[in-house]
Amino acid sequence: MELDLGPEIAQFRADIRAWITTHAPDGLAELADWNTLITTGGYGYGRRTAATQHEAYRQWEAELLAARLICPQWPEQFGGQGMDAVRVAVFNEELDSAGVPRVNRGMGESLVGPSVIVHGTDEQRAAFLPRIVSGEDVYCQGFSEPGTGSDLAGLQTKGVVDGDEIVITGQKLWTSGAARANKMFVLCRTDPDAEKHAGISFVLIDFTDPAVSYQPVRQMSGAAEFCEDFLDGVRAPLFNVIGGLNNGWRVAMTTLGYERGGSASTLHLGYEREFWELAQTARKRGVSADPLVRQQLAWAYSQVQLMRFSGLRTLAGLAEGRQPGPEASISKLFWSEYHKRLGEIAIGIEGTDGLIRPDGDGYPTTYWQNVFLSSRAGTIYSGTSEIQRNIIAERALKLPREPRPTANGASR
Amino acid sequence: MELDLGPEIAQFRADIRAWITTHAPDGLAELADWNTLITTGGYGYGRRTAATQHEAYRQWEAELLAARLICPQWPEQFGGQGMDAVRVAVFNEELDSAGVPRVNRGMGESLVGPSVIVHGTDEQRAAFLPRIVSGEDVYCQGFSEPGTGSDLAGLQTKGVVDGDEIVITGQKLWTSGAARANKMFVLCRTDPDAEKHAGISFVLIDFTDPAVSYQPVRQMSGAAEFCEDFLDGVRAPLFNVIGGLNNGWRVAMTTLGYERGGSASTLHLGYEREFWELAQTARKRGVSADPLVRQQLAWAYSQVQLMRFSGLRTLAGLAEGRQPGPEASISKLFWSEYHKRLGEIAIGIEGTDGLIRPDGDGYPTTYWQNVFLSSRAGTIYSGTSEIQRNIIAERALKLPREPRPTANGASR
Amino acid sequence: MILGVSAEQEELRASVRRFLADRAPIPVVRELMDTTDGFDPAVWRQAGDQLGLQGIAIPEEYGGSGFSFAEQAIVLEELGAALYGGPYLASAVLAAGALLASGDEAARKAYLPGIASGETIATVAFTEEDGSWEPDAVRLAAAELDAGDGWRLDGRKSFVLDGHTANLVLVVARTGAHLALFAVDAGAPGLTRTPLPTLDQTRKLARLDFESVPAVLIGTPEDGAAVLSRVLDVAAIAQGAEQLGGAQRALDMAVEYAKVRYQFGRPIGSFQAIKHRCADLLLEVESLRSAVQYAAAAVAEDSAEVPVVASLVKAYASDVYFHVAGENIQIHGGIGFTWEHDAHLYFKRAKASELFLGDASYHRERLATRIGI
Amino acid sequence: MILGVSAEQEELRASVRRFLADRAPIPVVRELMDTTDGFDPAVWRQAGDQLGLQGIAIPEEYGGSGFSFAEQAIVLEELGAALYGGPYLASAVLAAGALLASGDEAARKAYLPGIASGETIATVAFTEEDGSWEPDAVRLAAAELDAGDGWRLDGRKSFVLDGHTANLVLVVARTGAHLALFAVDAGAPGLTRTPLPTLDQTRKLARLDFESVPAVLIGTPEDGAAVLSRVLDVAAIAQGAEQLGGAQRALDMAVEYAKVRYQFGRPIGSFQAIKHRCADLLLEVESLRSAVQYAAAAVAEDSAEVPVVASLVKAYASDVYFHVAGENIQIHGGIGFTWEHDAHLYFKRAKASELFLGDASYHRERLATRIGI
Repeated sequence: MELDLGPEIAQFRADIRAWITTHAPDGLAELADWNTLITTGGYGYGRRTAATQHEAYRQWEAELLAARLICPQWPEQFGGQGMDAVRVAVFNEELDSAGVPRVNRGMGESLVGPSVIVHGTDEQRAAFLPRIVSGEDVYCQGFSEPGTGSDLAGLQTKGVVDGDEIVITGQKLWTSGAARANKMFVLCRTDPDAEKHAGISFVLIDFTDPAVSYQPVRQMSGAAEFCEDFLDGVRAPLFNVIGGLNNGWRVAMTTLGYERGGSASTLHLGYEREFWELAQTARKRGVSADPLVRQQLAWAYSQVQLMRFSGLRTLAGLAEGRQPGPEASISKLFWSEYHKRLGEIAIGIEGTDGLIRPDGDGYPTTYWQNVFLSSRAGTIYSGTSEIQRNIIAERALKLPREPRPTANGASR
Repeated sequence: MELDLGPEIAQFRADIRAWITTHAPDGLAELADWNTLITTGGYGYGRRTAATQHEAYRQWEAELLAARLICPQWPEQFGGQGMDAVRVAVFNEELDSAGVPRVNRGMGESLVGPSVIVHGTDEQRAAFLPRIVSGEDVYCQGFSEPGTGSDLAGLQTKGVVDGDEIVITGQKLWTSGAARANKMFVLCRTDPDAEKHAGISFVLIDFTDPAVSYQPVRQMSGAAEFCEDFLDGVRAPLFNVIGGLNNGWRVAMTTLGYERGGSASTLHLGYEREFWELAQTARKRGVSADPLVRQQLAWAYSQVQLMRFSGLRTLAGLAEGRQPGPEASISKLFWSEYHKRLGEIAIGIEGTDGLIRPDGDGYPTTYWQNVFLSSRAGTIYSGTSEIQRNIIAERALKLPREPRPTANGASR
Repeated sequence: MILGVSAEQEELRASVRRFLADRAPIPVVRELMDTTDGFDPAVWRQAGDQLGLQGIAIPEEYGGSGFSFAEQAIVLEELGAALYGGPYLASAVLAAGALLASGDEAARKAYLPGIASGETIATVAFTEEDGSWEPDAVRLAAAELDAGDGWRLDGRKSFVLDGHTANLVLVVARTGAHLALFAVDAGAPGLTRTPLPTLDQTRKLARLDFESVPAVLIGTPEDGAAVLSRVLDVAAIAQGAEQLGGAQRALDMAVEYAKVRYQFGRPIGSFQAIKHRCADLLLEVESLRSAVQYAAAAVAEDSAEVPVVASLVKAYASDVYFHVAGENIQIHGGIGFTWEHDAHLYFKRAKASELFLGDASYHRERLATRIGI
Repeated sequence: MILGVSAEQEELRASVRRFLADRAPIPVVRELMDTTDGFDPAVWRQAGDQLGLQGIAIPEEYGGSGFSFAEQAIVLEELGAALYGGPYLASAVLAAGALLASGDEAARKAYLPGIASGETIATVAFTEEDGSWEPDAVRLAAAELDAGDGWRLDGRKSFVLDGHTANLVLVVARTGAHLALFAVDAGAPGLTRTPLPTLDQTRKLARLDFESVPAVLIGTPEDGAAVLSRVLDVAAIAQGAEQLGGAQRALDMAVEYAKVRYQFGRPIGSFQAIKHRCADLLLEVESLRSAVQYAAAAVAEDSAEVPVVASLVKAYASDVYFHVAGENIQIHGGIGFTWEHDAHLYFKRAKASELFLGDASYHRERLATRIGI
């Protein structure tokens, strides 16, 4: 059943569908399975990346750019069209059903842009935003460090003001897309004497600077999607500090309200395709009549549908003007725990065959082996399941926070 | 396989087996299924209690008493025979295989006796211990209160010294066996200004005193095994304070080292009988070929056997002179969580029939309905599963304690 | 599909909740659960007269108010939250649904107005002594007398929801190789009704014995299986809505208690052992809410997805409600397992709701079949 | 039955642990796991010469040291804890066990002394391409040549533990309606051995293709199924001992890290989310330890309980090890899922151990059958 979001949205859907039909280059949909789930660790990542080098993709990018359909949720004056979450969701749904990709600008679009829009000066907006929309600047994130995990505010990277420059020294970790980035947005400690969350600044740096080096961190799945980065006295003009010195924590916590929820109704799509693949695997292995396997498959199907139902409900709420609440944390907890369990089910369905990997150098894996291995990271990165449960309990249920450790308490 | 505990124990086993054969009255074993599991809430409790009124039982009690086989783990000078845990276990095993009951003195035997032996004066030992062994004094426990749960030390019952007496006022909860008891061992706060764990005293009171009243607390299973008790200025001589005023916490925490573990190797017996009953129920209901039910039954059987294996290992360790570590908490967590899950499996096997109770006044239940309902209490009383996990983590794994809340912390 | 919650629906929810808080609060539920009938006829009538609850999803032409199942799901959610013990699911969902699903216009006209007003209490009798929820398991026999003399039923039904208080029983019976639906008057000769003591005392069941009981055929002698299949799917979703309501209430109880119960100088809800569990429960209840809303919309639109979402919802709702109700007891500690505390009422309802209409694994197996695995 | 741990056994455990820490620590395991053979022959020889590990449970008359399976279980536990990649399970458990279980005195005398010293590396090949662990699934055919000329094998084996590094392969093959065990020299004509890339790189598997390969019959042409059944039960318990060792080590890692890793000003082990999980894991590992000790004693005494405890242990050990290894990653957070950290090596071994010899639900089903349900 398709969600009825009222006549205006129905018209928008019809328009965007027509636009896609008219403008999507021939052959683009066939270049790659654009909307399959790419699990962290990047199984299938190479093939899709190759497809983005194709002429049809470049042409599509140009069409989208001309129609302000890149960063479409950004306000018009910054290159977007101020699309609300419901329209973003419909846009995503229509791209998916046409089998063509959404061209997005990664963290530049989802994190840097909103931070600059909300906290930047007009000069900063003019300097940084257009280059994100155009694709000139590709950002990677410099938040996590070896010593910080769930406790991001414990970061140690130093930022020292030197004249009209800031000099940044420290080590960052879990940077994805480092190889494709020419910029990094960094959190650094600019006031070591301030309380933990104060004294942090949000700075945009040149990731091609010689004082920057990075190396891949290999994951248990064999892939190396993340990097660790060494910032050895990287200099940036003070102009690149967003939101003012020592105000970085607030800046980092920014997301634009109207952006949230735009992917709610398309999140399940990749999982749904994957589910049917698994059902097919079970049939091929002759275990689809096994009552235990059937229970597992029915469970997995239910979870995927629950994601769909929840996404539609979120979307319906957005259409009625409700702001999303703890859905983001619930959704993260849901899909990451689901996918971890799905990996276990899948490797069980592979059975004895799951013991054997494909031939090849390095550590190549089958699709299901990769899901099994890489999904373990899903409950850790972007806020562990434990952190999500804290957020859900404290923000949605208003349960009390942990007491702070006392100076002479057990935490010593 | 029978555990080989060396020639001395083998001889002890042969002796005790012969003694039981000679002394157990005819017909005793047939009076009741003495060693079935009686779940809290007392399903089958009435029948067994009735059997203890029988002449054969009284005769058996007298035989055991004469042979110092009541409280046999107590030192000789206090009426026992200083039996070590291995011998206690063998004694329990042999009673079980003969189908006759161990006559025990409940909390008088397991808690009051050890406390008096360790912390009492010679005069107190002489006054209180023989009456426990003989059965003259039957104790119930006055520890928990409505405001205390896991946090026992938060108790509020007051004990005020008045000349050579102590006057106790307060409310106690979760007292089992109140109707059979003529004495209660009470924890009360005798120094309200002291730190929480200090200022508590351990007092033996007359439970038939007119200042004592109690009423049953009905459980969700329909049974009323516990009582709440009102102590309205109960007086006891200061002689009845064990271990000295304000030293009650230490006294309450006492158990005699050599007593622990004596039930390790017999704990599983009731669960094992119950398991086979459930297997029989599954067969009768025609679901024993259902692969899902078979998985559940195999799981349940495994859990019961794991209790057996763990008990034997504990016993072997005791025989080699090792002191038990966190086994008590692990065992409590294990059997209570097992039984809760077993209740769910059983009610699932009853299926639609599980919706219907037997006819009768009150809230009579089938055996499996009772397991299903009453087992929910098992993970709460005698230390919740959460408390057991704390104990296991802190004592066995040496994981750090929670920080104490600060005065201005989140606990306000 | 319309998934949002309209202002009108919010008002409906609020008024049902007020009504139940006023006329059927938990102390009343406790009183009534010890009775054989399990409900107060005066309150039942008021629910019909003042709020029109029984007829909410019955078309206006049959005396109802013609709202959709989306509205009825809201009513069911509130009834589930309040543990209301009256024959709503039996009459307004099962029986009304069977009549609507049947092609028998005469029967609809004859029975639906009474059901819609609440004057008629109806139920559907399909399960028999073996407790199976499969249509194939129906053995109760219907025999046609000489032309025009109607039908007679012989056999036994069990686990019939409110079977002893209904005044109209719709019976699924075997007409040779086929199943058919029959209307039986509660006072019909040869019908013996025995109330059964239930695990969940707020939900009443009965055994019905039929000895040559006169019955009126509804629809055709062959279409009982199709009607039953539709009715069971809708009933599964309706029960899912009730389960959602109960689960939400049980979670609210647990969270509330976790905030006010202090142990070791802290509210127990500040301990992660409690806190993280509550977060997991919220995730489940919220997911269930999304599923019930979707499923109710699917019923309202008569979508082809109904059979799939029915089994999905029944399985998930059963797991979630039982999980929440069990954790609610554990979080409450000692008082949580007493008779006096309400936690056990939700716990028993959760298990009874799971066992009724087939448990979670039964519905997962059906779901696998229905999605073609 | 003797269940206690003797001083002699403690000494054995300590010396094996020292040996592995010295000669096969994790950095060496990582080096070797990237090789095709997966082990260092020099260390393997030392294990035989200095510690007599390969022959520990082989009777003295066949060149072993004549200890019992209780001692071998301790060795296996330490090997599992160290993720040792050599062919110990294949040679000293599977192959030695098959020879001991066979009634063939000549074969025992011929092969066991070499296995006991470590000079011979043997394995048992029984699983085929379908990955089934059921004797019935064996298709590889054995044909007898003219009298006295011996047997020839044709077919394929897969998932053969250390099948490409063994110099003696004991093959389960079909002799018409029955199964029999055959000895095949690794260099025999017609035998092609293909190492397979494994999910768990510390445990090597191979595919073996037989094209008219000359083979020597062990025992009779009919007793292969009985021998195989015994061997698989003992192997399940042996693997359970390895799994115990791995689970204990993974738990130790998690607990150690939880004590030293600070977040939010506290060691993460002081948060109940971590702490209670560790407590549950300890309960499981301790229970598994009890089960493995009991099962090892049962093998040592040739108890009739072996088939039951074998499936019980394999199912439980599989669940426990995987649970611990997974939580170990989660507790370590980000570094836990990197290649550089050792957590994934245990995680992969845990899953590989579960899948090898049949997974947990397979063994629970067997257990149900074996206890008569």
